Amino acid sequence: MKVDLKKVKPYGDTLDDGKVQVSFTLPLPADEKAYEAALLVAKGMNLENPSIAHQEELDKNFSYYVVYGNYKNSVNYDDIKIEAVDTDKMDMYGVQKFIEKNIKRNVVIIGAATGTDAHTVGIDAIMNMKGFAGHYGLERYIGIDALNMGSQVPNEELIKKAIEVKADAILVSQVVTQKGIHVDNLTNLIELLEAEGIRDKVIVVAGGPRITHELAKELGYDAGFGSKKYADDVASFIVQEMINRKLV
Amino acid sequence: MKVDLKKVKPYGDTLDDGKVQVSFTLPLPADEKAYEAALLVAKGMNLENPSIAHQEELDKNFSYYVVYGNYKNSVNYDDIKIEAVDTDKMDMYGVQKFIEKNIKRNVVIIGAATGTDAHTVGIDAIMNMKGFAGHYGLERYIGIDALNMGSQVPNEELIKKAIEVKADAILVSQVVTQKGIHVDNLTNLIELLEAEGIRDKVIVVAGGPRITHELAKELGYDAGFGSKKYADDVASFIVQEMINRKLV
Amino acid sequence: MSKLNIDKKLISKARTLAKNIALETQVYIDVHSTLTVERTICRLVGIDGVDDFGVPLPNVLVDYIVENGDISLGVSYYLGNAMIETGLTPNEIAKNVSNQSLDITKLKFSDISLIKEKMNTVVKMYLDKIKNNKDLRDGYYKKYGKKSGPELYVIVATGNIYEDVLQAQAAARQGADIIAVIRTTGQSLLDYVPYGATTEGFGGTYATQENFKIMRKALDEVGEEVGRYIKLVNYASGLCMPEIAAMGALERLDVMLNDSLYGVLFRDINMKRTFVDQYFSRVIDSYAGIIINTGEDNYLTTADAVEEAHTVLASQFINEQFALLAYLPEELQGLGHAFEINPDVKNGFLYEVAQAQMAREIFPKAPLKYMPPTKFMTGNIFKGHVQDALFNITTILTNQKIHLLGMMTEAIHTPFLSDRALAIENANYIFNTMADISDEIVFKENGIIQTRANEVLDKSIDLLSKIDEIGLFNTIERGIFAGIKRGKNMGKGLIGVFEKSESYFNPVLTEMIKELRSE
Amino acid sequence: MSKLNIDKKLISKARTLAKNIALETQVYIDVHSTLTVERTICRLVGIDGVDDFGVPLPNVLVDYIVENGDISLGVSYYLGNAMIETGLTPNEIAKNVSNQSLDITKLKFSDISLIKEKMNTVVKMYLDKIKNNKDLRDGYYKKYGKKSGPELYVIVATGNIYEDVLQAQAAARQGADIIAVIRTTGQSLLDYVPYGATTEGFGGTYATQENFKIMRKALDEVGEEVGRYIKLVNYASGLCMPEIAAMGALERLDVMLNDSLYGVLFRDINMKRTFVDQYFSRVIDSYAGIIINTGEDNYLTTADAVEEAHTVLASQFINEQFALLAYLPEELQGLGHAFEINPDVKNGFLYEVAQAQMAREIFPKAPLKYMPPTKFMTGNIFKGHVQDALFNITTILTNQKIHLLGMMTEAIHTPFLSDRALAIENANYIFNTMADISDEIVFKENGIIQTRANEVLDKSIDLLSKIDEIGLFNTIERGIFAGIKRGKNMGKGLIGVFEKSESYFNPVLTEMIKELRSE
Ligand code: B12
Ligand code: B12
Ligand SMILES: Cc1ncc(COP(=O)(O)O)c(C=O)c1O
Ligand SMILES: Cc1ncc(COP(=O)(O)O)c(C=O)c1O
Repeated sequence: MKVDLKKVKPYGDTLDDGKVQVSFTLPLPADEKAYEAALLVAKGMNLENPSIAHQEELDKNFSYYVVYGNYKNSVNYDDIKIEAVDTDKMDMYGVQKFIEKNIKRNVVIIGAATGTDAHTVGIDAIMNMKGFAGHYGLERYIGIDALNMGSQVPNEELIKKAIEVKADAILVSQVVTQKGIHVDNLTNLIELLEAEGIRDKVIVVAGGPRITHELAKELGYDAGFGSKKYADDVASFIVQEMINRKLV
Repeated sequence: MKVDLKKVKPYGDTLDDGKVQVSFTLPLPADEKAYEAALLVAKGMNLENPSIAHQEELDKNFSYYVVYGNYKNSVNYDDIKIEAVDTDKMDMYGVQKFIEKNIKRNVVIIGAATGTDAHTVGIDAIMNMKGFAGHYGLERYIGIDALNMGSQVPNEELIKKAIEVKADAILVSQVVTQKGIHVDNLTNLIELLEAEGIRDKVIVVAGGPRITHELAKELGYDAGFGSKKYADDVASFIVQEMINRKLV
Repeated sequence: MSKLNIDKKLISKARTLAKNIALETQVYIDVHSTLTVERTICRLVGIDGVDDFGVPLPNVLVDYIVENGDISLGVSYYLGNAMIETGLTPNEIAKNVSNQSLDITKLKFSDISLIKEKMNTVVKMYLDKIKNNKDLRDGYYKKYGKKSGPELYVIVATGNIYEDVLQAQAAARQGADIIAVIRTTGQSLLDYVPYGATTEGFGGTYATQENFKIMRKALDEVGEEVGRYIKLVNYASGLCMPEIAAMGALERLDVMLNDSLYGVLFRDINMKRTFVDQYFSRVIDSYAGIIINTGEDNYLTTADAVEEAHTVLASQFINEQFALLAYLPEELQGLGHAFEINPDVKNGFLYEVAQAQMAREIFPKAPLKYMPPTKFMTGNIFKGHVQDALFNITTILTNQKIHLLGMMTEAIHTPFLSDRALAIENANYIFNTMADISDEIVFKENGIIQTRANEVLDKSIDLLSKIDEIGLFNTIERGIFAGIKRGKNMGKGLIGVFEKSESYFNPVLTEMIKELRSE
Repeated sequence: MSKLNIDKKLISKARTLAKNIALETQVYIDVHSTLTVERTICRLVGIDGVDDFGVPLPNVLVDYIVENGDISLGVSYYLGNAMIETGLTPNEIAKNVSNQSLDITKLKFSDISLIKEKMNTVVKMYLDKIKNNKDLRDGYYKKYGKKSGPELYVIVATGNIYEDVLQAQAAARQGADIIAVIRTTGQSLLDYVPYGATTEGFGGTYATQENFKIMRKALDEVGEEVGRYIKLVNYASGLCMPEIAAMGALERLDVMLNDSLYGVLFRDINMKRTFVDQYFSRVIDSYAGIIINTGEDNYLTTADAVEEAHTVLASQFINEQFALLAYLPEELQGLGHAFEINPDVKNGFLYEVAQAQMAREIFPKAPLKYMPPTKFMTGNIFKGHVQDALFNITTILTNQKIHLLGMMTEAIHTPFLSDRALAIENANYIFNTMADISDEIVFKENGIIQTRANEVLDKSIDLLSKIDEIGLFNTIERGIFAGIKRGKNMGKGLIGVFEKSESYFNPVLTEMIKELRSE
C-alpha cells in the first residue's frame, strides 16, 4: 500500500476510500424531510454518497443521525507545517544538567489553575513531587524552585506572587473551556502582565486537555501543552527558552 | 426556542451551535503532523473550531481520530423537496378494498433476493404470510397472488418467471452493497427487462436496508423501500401505480 | 441477607466511632453561626430581591448588622425587634435598610421573649409553605407511584436556564427520572446567591431561586405528560449552603448536593464555616423532605479508587452521623460513591461490585448516589460508552438507587442533547436485559469480591479509629481524605463565622427541630 | 462442577439420540461420492493450476471422466492407472488431459491392487506435507505458548487479498488471535475453486489456495513480531467443501467453517451432496489438526433466539456426532452458537448466559465458536457497541473459547480498520476488568438462569427424539431448523452426487482414516 502524501484521505477499509463517520442532532422532528436535511448537512461536509445509518427521535423537535460517507477532498501532508514546541525534549536528569551547565542558578517556576477553574489534577501532575504517569513533577527537580498555588487563583494574585518570588516562568492550567471561558481568562492574564510591564521578563506557558500549542501562541503565550504532556516536556521548554530569550 | 427553518444547523446543547461529532482513520502514523492533518480534514468538512478529542494508533501507519467541531453552513429546510413515494399509504384492508374496487382481478407480484445475495429475511418480511413487525406479508392479502422465489436468484430467472406468471410487479431485494454490487445488479435487471421489451408493462420495485427511493428512481425503478418499510407500504404503492400507469 | 459475609459487629463498631467523631464536631457547630446562616433566616422570613447594585437583600441586611450592630446576637434579634418597632414585614425592613431609611441597630429593643414570639409567627408562615411543598410532592407520588429500581439522573449544564429547560424536558421524555442543573463554575465561592432568571454561565447555570422556580414548573409539566414525578436537583455545598437549601425548600427541589467535606476539599472552603453551614442546611433539607447527596465520589477523582476506597466508606459513616444529628432520616441520606477504578486494573470490575454491594448492605435504607466513571474517561467516546455500560451493570447488580448517568463525552464537554439520550438508552437497555440479575447472582464464598469488601471495611475502621483519636479537624489538616490538606483557619469564608452570644437565637432552626423531633 | 444443575443423564440421552441420527445418515454417505470429493483427491495428489479458460485442472480432469469414463469408479482409479501407463505425475496427466494430448479413459487398465498401490505412494507424499504443517503449527505453539482464556476472532473482508493482509496484520498487532478471511458473496455456490491471488470480491475475498498462502505468510510474520501464533480461518462449507478443506490443510489454515447444515439451510445446497462432502472434508480437517466451526449461530439470524434456542443445541449434538464419525476429536469441534436475543427482551441477558454456560458444560472440551449479536444490531453504533460489550461479558463469564468479535457497524458495512480496533479494545477491556468473574459468580439455585438452561435441554431432547424417529433428511424437509424447508432432491449440487461402484476407492480417505484410527 502506497499512500500519496500529497493527497491523504481518510481510510475505511481501502486506501483512499475517504470513509468517515459523523453524528449530529438536528432541531427537527424525526421525519423524512429531516432525513433529507441530514443528508444535506453531510453533503455540506463534503461527503460523497452520504448514507444515514441511523435516525432517531430525541424529542418532538429533535432528531439524531449517524451518517457514513466518503470525504471527497484530501490533505497535502507534505505541506503541513506544525506549530510545535521546537525545543528539544530532555528527561529530568537532562534538564538538571542543562540548568547546572547553562543557567547556573535555580530556576523559579510558579503555577496555578486560574480564574474559577478548580481542576488541580493537571497542574499537580506537572508540579507536585510525585508527578504523573511515571514522570516526576517539577518540585523534584534539583535546580528548580517550584511553587504550586493550587486552583481558583485570580490572575492578579498569581502575578503578584510571581513578582514576589521573581518567577522565571508562569504555568497556567485551564481545564474548563465551556463557552470559551479559558480564552477570556488566558487573554486577561497576558493583558495584566503587559500592563505590569513584565510580559517580556517571564516565560508564560498554558496547559490543559483542550489547550494546543497553536492556541496558546495565538493568545500570546510562549507555549501550550495538552494531554499527555508532563513535567519534563515543560521543563525542557522553559530552560531552553530562557537561554534563547536571554532570561538567565 | 425558535428554529430558523431557512438556516437549520446541527444542535449540540445550544441552538445553532452547529456541533457535530466525526471519526475517521488516516493512513498516517499517530504523530503531531497527522494530528494536524486530522484537523485539516475536519476543516475541509466545514467545521469551525475543530477539536481532536482522541488520537489513537491503530497500526504503525494508521491513526484514528474522534473530532468535535461546529458545522458552519446551514440547511434551508423550507427548500427541501423529498423524492418520496407519493401514493397514499393504506393498510392491508385498504389495499384489498382498493383492488376489489379499482382493479377487479388478482394482482400478481413476484419477488426475490437477486444475484448472489442470500439475505432472505427482508424479502420474506415483505412477502411471507406472517409478515414482519406486526405487518402481514403479501401472501396474506386477498386479491394478491404473491410468489417469493427466495434468494440468490439470477436476474434472468426472475424475469423468465415473471413473464411466465404474468407478473404485475417485480420486487427485488438487495442487502449486500459492498463495492456497489447492488447498483450493478439492479441496473442489470432493468437492462434485461428493457431488452425483453417489457419494462413498461411491469412495476419494478427495489428494497433493502441501504436502498432509498431516490437511488431506486435513479436506477430506473418505480420505487425504492428501505428499513422500516413493510408489505402495506409496497402494496399500497403497487396498486395505485397500476391505476396511474393504466396497467390494469 | 448479606451477599458479602460482612460481620455486623464490625459495622456497628464503625458506626460508633463515626458517631463520636460527629458529636465532637457538633460541639463546635452548636456554639457558632455564620453570615449565610443568618441570611438563610432572612430568606425564610420572606426577604428576597436585590438592591440597586444587584446585592441580594439578605446580604444587605446581614452586612449592615455586621458593620453597625452586633451580629453575635443573630439577625433574628434585630429583625424581630424591628418588626415590633416598625410594624413592617421583614422584606420591607430589609428594603428600608437598603435604601438607608431605617437603621435597625439603633431602634429601641424589646424584651427578647417578645422578639422571639414576633419572629416565630413569621417563621411559621414560611415553614408552612415548605410543608405545603412536601405535601405537594407526596401528592405527586400518590398520583404517579414511585419507581422501583434505579432512578436515572442526568445533568443539564448549558448556562442558560431556558435552554436547560428544553433539554431537561427532552431528557425526561427519554426516560430520565432526576434532573440536576449544574451550577456555573464560580458560584460555590460566591458569598451571596445571584438573583433572577439567568442565561449566562460556564459549564453550568447559576443557582437562583427564580431558576429553581422555572425548572420546577417545567419538570412538573413534563412529569404530567410522562406520568412520572421528575425530581429536581441543585447544589447547596459552597459558601451559601443553607441559603440554597432554603431556596430549594421553598421551590420544591427534591435533592440537594449538601456536603461540607466536598467544599473543604474541592473548593478550599474553610472547614469551620462549612461545618456550621452544613448543619443548618441539612435540618432544612430534612424539614423539606429533600434528599441530600454527599460528595465522597469526588475523593476518587483525585485519589486512587483501589487504594483509597476505605476513605470513601469512612466518610460515608461520618456523613451518616452528621445527617442524623441534623434529624435527617436514612431515607433522605444520598451518600455518595463512585465507579472510578482505572479500567486497566485486572479484575477492577469485581472491586467495583464489591464496593457498591458493600455500600448497599451497610446503608440499606439510604438512596445511595452512585457516580459514573469520570476520571478515566477519555476522548475515545466508544470505549467510554462501554465504561458507562459496566457502571450501569454494577448498579443493577447491586441495587443502587440514585444512578448518575455517565456520558461518553465526559472528557470533552458538558452533555449534548444526544449524549444524554444515548446514555439513557444505554442504561435502560441494561436495566431491562439484566432486570433480575441481582437476585440471580451469588458471590463466591471468600472470593475476590467478598475479600475485597471485608478488607475495605477493615481499613475504614482503622481510619475511623484514628480520626476519633485526633478529631475531624486534624484529620483534614493532615490530608487524609482524597490526599488533600486543608488548614483549620485557611480557606474561603472563615471571616463569616462568629461565636453566638448567649442571647443568640435562630427561630427557624428551633422550630424545625421541634417539629422534626416530634415526628 | 455444574453451575446449572444439569442432569448428566439427560445429556447422555441427548448424545445417544444424536448418535443414532448421525449413524443413519452415515449409511447414505458411505456409499456415495461427489465431484468435489473427486477433485479433492486430485488436489491431494498435486493437481493444481487452471486451463486456458481459467478452469481449474481438478475440474477439467473430473469432468472429463464424467463425460468420457465412468466416474462411479472414482478419479483415483483413472489417475493411478494413468500414472502406471504413462509414468507421468498426476499434474502432468491433468495437463495432458486438458490439452487433449491424453485420453485417460481409453488406456489399458492395470490390476486394481497395482493402481491402488501407485496412488498410495503419491498420496503419502502429500499427506506428509499436511503432517508437516501440523508439526509446524505445534512448533509455533511450543515457541509462543497457547493463550488461556477466550481467543479474539475478527474478520477481514475487503475483497482484495493484499488489503486484507494489511488489515489482518493490523488486527493482530491490536490483539486479535484469529483472523478469518470472509469469502466473496457468490463463492459458496461455485462448483469450482477460483485460482490465484485475487483483488476483487464483494463483501469478502475469494478463497483460493494462493490467497491462503499469502495470508498464512503474512500472519506468520506478524505472529513472529507479536510473539503469538495467529490462527487463520477460511470457509469450506459450500459446493467445494472438501476441496477447500484440502487447500486449507496444504496451506496450514487453523480453522475451517465446515458445516453441511449451513449450506443446506442458508445456501440452498442439496443435502445429499453436502452431507457426503462434509464427511470427507472433516476427515481432512481432523488429519490436518484443523478446528472446524459449525453454523448453528446462523439459525438465530432467521429464527427467534428465545423460542428456537433448543434447535441450536440439538444441532450441536448432531454435529458433534458427525464430527466424531469423521474422526474429529472434541478438541477440534468448534460448535457454533450465538448471542442473538432481542435486546428488548426482559432478562434477555440472563437467557444468553444460560445458553452459553449450558453449551460450555455440555461440550466441555470443544473450542466453542461464539457469535456476536448481528440480527438486532442497528445503525445506532453507540448502542451496538454496548450490545457487543454484553456479548463480551457473556464470554468471559461462561468461558467461551473462539470469540467472534462483534462490530458496532454490523448493520452497516463489513468492518473498517477502526471498527475492528474498537471491537478488540472493547473485548480486551472487559476480559481484563472481569478476568476472574466466571470463578467468582454463582447462579442462584433454580433461578432464571438454571431454569432456562434446563428447559432448553429438555426441549432439545424432545426434538432429537423426533428427528431420530423421522430421520435427518425429513427433518430438514419439514423446516425444523431455523424455520427453513429444503427438499431432499432440491437445491444446488445434487447433480454432482453419484453412487460409488463396487471397485471405487478413495486412497486419501482410506489412508487418513487409517492413521487417525491408529493415533
Ligand atoms: C476530576 C474532575 C473534576 C474534579 C476536580 C478535582 C480536582 N481537584 O481537580 C471535580 C469533581 C471537583 C470537578 C468539578 C467540576 N468539573 Co470537572 N472534571 C474532572 C475530570 C473527571 C478529570 C479531570 C482530570 O483530573 N484529568 C486528569 C489530568 C491529569 O489531566 P489534565 O487536566 O488534562 O492534565 C494533563 C494535561 O492537560 C497537562 N496540563 C494540564 N494543565 C497544565 C498546565 C500546564 C502549564 C502544563 C504544561 C500542562 C498542563 O498535563 C496533565 C498531565 O498530562 C474531567 C473529565 C475527564 N475525564 O477529563 C471533568 C471536567 C474537566 N470537568 C468539567 C466541569 C464542567 C466541571 C464542573 C463545572 C461541573 C461538572 N460538570 O462536574 C465542576 C466545577 C469545576 C470548576 N469550578 O472548575 C468538564 C469541563 C468541560 C469543558 N470542556 O469545559 C469536564 C470535561 C467533565 C464534563 N464533561 O463535564 N471536576
Ligand atoms: C441475517 C444476516 C445474514 C444471514 C442471512 C440469513 C437469511 N436467510 O437471510 C447469513 C448469516 C446467512 C448472512 C450471510 C452473509 N452476510 Co449477512 N447479515 C445478516 C444481518 C445480521 C441481518 C439482515 C437481516 O435479516 N435484517 C432484517 C431484515 C428484516 O431487514 P432488511 O433486510 O433491511 O429488510 C427490511 C427492509 O430493508 C425492507 N426490504 C428489504 N428487501 C426489500 C425488498 C423490497 C421489494 C421491499 C419493498 C422492501 C424490502 O423490508 C424489510 C422490513 O422492513 C445483517 C446485519 C444487520 N444487522 O443488518 C448482515 C449483513 C447484511 N450481511 C452482510 C454480509 C457481507 C454477509 C456475508 C457476505 C458475509 C458476512 N459478512 O456475514 C454473507 C453472505 C451473504 C450473501 N451471499 O448474500 C453485510 C452486508 C454489508 C453490505 N452493506 O454490503 C451485513 C450488513 C453485515 C456486515 N456488516 O458485514 N447474513
Ligand atoms: C457534594 C457536592 N456538592 C457540590 C458539588 C458541585 O459544586 P460546584 O458547584 O462547586 O461545582 C458537587 C459536585 O460534584 C458535590 O459532589
Ligand atoms: C458454517 C458456515 N460456513 C460457511 C459460512 C460462510 O459461507 P459463505 O461464504 O457462503 O457466506 C458461514 C457463515 O457465516 C458459516 O457459518
